[in-house]
Amino acid sequence: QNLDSMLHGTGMKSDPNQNKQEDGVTLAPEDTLPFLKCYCSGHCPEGAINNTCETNGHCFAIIEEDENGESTLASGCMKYEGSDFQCKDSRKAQLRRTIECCQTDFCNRDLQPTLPPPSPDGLFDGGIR
Amino acid sequence: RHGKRHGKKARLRCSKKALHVNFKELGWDDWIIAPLEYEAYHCEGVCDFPLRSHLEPTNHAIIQTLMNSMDPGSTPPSCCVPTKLTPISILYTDAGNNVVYKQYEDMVVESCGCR
Amino acid sequence: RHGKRHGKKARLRCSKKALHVNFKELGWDDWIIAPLEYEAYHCEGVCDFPLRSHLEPTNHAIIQTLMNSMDPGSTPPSCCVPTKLTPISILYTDAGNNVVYKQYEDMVVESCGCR
Repeated sequence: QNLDSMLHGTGMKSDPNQNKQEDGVTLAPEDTLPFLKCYCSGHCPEGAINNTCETNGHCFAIIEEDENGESTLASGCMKYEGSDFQCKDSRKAQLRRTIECCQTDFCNRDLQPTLPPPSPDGLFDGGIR
Repeated sequence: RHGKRHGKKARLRCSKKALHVNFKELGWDDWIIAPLEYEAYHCEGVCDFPLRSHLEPTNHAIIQTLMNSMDPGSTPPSCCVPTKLTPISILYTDAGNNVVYKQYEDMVVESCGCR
Repeated sequence: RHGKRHGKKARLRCSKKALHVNFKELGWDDWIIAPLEYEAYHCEGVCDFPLRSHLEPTNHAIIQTLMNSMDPGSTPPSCCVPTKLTPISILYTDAGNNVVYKQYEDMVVESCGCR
């Protein structure tokens, strides 16, 4: 199997998230207007009503531990652009945390991510789901 | 229920804050006629992971934030700065002693973000 | 003669610095095929008065810098951030196990400025 056959169509797979407008123009997802409603806590945008924010990307929930070992649960909206990176997070972050992303209205309200186990050498192997 | 504890960080996160500019205090009342003061706002606060959508992060800001959370010593966090600004108009006397009414771009912070 | 002493500040002023991103170290080699590392650069350094033209300051950044020099305690300085960014393309495997080649915008710092 050569690279060409693996890459679909024009040598690259068109992005599954692309949105087609009525006039047939396909909008890149990063250009679509906010359409997803999420629950937000911890840091809502200015003027947010009923702990609700809107985005063109994902809802998320994150549990993270601070330097004093205290854990905080927060949730909110994440832009489409960069969500590949933020939802995957990095397992090498110094502080323990787990982020979960989802893409239906208020799907993050009841997400309950759990902290990854501390790794023996103090640098934990972070969890991403 | 959600948000067992929002944590103190919520107050410190990147957001728009007041910045009252007084042209008289700046000593500019010798050339600016009006307004002699205005609300410019400024952006302040931490840009930490994950960068929320209303902070309009670029991919670079997201990558830098992740690198900072891996090794704070080697990479600074992204910075909380104005992402949208609006103009104000100022009435002043120019060098030729003419009274001029001019629109100055990017004088008032509309929204802040992490870059 | 001018500039008798360039002063240590010259080294600390807002400028573009290296930031080598290694996707393997981020733990992303399970979904990113290529490249596995790239030079992203980042912006770091002080934004002090007067803001030089290559730092492309907005009027707000200039006003904020002046207010900071009047009273550093009340107003933070403007911040050194990317002002021009360029994309890179990444070959990766998506959730459906398809190989995708996608251009990610704003991944590499082209120039820095004070905002």
